[in-house]
Amino acid sequence: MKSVIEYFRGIFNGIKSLLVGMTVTGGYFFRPGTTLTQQYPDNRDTLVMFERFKGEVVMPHNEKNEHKCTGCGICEINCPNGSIEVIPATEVTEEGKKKRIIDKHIYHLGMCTFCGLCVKTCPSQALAFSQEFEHAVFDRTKLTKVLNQPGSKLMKGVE
Amino acid sequence: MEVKEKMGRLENEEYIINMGPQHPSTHGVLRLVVALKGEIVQRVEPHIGYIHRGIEKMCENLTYQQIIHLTDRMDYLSAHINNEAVCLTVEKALEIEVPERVKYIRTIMSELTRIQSHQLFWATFGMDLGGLTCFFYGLRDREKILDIFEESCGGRMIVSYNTPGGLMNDIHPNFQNRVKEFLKYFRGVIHEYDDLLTGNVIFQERSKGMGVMTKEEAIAWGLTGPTGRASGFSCDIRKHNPYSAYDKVTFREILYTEGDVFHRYLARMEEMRESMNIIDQLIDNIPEGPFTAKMKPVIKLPEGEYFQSVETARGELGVYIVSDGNKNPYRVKFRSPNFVNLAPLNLMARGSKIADLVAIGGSLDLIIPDIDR
Amino acid sequence: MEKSQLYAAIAAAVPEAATAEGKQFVELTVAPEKLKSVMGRLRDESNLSFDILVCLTGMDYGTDLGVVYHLRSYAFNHMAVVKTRISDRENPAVDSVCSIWPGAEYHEREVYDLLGIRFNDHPDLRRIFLDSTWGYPLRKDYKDDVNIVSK
Amino acid sequence: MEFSIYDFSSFTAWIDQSLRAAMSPGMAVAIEMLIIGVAILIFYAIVGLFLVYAERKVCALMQNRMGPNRVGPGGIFQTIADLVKLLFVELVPIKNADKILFSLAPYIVIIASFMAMGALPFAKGLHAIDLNIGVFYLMAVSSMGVVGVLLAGWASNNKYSLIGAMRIGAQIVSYEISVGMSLVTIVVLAGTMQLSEIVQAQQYGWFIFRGHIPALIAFVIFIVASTAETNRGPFDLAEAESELTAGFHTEYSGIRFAFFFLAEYINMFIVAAIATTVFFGGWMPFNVYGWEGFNKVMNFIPPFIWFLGKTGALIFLIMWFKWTFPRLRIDQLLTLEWKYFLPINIINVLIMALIVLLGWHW
Repeated sequence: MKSVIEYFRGIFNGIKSLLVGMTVTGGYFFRPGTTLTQQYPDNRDTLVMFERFKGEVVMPHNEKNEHKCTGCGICEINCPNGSIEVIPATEVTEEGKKKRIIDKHIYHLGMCTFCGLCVKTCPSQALAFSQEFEHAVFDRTKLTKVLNQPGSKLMKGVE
Repeated sequence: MEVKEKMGRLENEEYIINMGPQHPSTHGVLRLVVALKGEIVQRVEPHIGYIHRGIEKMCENLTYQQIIHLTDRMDYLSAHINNEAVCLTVEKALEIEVPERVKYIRTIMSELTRIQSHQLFWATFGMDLGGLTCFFYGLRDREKILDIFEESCGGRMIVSYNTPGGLMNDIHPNFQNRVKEFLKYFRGVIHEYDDLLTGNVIFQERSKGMGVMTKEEAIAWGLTGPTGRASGFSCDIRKHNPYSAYDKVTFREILYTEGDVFHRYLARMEEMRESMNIIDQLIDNIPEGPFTAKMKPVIKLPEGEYFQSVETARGELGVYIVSDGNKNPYRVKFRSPNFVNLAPLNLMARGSKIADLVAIGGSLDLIIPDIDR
Repeated sequence: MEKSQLYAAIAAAVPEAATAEGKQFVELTVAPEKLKSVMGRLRDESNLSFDILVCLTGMDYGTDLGVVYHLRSYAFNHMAVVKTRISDRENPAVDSVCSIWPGAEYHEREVYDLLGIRFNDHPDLRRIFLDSTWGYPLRKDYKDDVNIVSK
Repeated sequence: MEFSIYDFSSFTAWIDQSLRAAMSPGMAVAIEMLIIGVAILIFYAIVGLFLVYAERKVCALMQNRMGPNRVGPGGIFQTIADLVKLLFVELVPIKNADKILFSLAPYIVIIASFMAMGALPFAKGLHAIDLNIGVFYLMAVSSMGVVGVLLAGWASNNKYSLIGAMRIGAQIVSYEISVGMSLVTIVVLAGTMQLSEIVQAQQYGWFIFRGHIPALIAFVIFIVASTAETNRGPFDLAEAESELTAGFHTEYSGIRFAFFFLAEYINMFIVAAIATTVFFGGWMPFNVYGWEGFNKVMNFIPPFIWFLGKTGALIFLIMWFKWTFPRLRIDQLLTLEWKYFLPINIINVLIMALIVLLGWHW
């Protein structure tokens, strides 16, 4: 007799547990406001990334097309994957001294792991992360970027 | 031919199937060569190495700050805890004391990492057993933690937030509010996890008594994390060898004695609740102060060898660094929990059905990049 | 148990090992041929009972190869490090500890795979990550011009 | 000639008469068969496409998602787009596969589901053939699909497929008993196997209400067992994507895969339709004896709407099962049948027979 009671208790407890599960899914079905889907390409205008989001490394330029990179190469040393190459040049200043500046600050986005060491270690805060996240390109060579804009100069007062 | 040799002689009516490297339930590029008799698993032979990147070798050419970004990519669901392990080892070697604030933040971040990892475990485990809806609920809740990470660390999964001596940057001003919001939200929905899977009669039938590891076996094989604790092996590093701020909080070590799939699952469910308790105790008391200790730009560890274990979401991660005094480590070894937990799979799965093999594999919560490194 | 006490206990239990009170853990250095008996006693001695093999690391010390074992006791929660050095680089071999800690099986396969140290009496000594065409990448004299780019 | 959406018998009779008047009786039957075939084929395609879309929407809403929403308003043309894609997908030839059986299998599956459609009463007078052993015919035909599945698993030359096929073999053989027994419970109550009479008998009270508890139990068992028989989650062991990748149709692609896919949904429709006919009064409106005004309102809704509505509700229930529960294991599946359903069912039939003998039902 006891085993018979156990048998039916098992059945009813089982059915009960199944119904409890169904209330969860059914609850969401009948409350369609809980939908979380983001309509991504449609909501691009309103999509705001967090300000610290590590999208890609950029070199901010001011309105006079000046940047802060002195070409010291610390970012290049600190990069674990060799995704940064600094090609230096020398410039003769007004006092006649030779000064190291950058010719090209090359950034290989395809190799970058977004560890943030270059941005963190830069002594003159010349680098920053942008919130751009749409990196897809049709040609891999396009992932290699030159960060300093053409014709840009070193900002005054940055050593 | 090669497979046949490795699996030994096939007995009558046995046949071999390859699960993986591309298989829906191996959670990555794990390949299980399974000898079956009907549906009964006779032997399982895990083949790993499909995502072996030689992280230990790569570390030998990197500085200590640079190692961090590689450890993210081992157990990518415990990225923050992996980072912390390396940082703790380096800090121990340098004998520097990190600020209290850093310790608190690290602990909170670690526990958030643990919760999100267990959420993903719940999601994928439900999917392994055929309950596809679990996947979406688990990921839905995990998203909230990832947003917290993204706001403070800049990364979602691969956070790279720790650095030897402290943190990359201070927590976002919004951090505490967001975490509290999340805790409130998650306490409200965690009952769905139980309703949908834990209490479900089908799930219990599927998972109870499957893949049993006794306490003795768990100790001998070195199973750690929820996998070991479900067997009664009290192996919580947070409890036994506390690091960061774990000595300042009270929490329960989840221990069961059954050691089957169901209790491994249950251990993770309970750990999520415990982690929330830990965060509760810390989140309002984060002390003010700097977010990093004073560090030289080039870290050189004194000659010697250093070992530190931490409790990741999957078990004990040991970091063993041998230094010869240079800016690069001489040898780095990661004792990754999954690598050890995978080893007794054959023992656990032998004699069970092919569906149970999936459940057992799921209950170990394997992360293949952590196994291969 | 304090570290000094543990040191004394270990030194008493395994006199053939060179025991030192290391910076972090008690460190033992054992000759490869005595390794297995030392390990067996470390596990079985009731006041040591190192029943967990936490970590097994293969090392290349430049001239010698070595294996480092991190042991922990479940009952006492103390740790010790056992080291062994093999001077034969061409054909290195140590005894397997799989019979003492079954969990050592994968660790030893990994060490064999990456450093080429053979483990005698291992139940299934095959390469675990790489295929047979690779060398032993964790050795310091490993050369790979294609995959290793150093600045 | 008066047509009404409440009674199609005059409409069908008119077609029959006008055909017979125009040509020889043999020719008329042939033309009728053609018309019915085409009609069912169109209905089949519409139901299949709609159910695929409905399932995707239902599961999406249960999972806090939106589901298809790009092709057409609310994504209603998504399945058509998918179908067009599937039509263009290459039929991958499988090495060492049994070519004849491999290509035959999808057709067997789809024909089996097609045949069952013919005997369903969609509305008063709207069924292709009113067999006097209708229930028996439906049971026999709906289990024929398993032959195709077994062939698919065997001919694919794939171990996963074979395991899936063997699983479904064991599954269908077991659950066919439960489906049959629970239908027998109602047949005992109704005293007939003819579907039109079963429906007619439910004019004042559907069998699920009239049959007391035994009918309710029979319904629960029927809906669970037929979920298992149609090979849907939580009983989708033959596909079991987390274990067997895709089970018996792992190796199928293109239109052949589409056939399996479509047949699964049509089978779901068929079992829901059978359950509707047998337990919920088929196309009968919901009438309560004595409430004339209420009955009038109910009768105003056309019968085929009733039929499709009830069927849709049951299909939703089956979908709800699938998107909530984890999958059973093969031995648990068989345990459920042989240790729970079968004994309960046998006792249930006996009780029902007792009730009918003593006249306790309304």
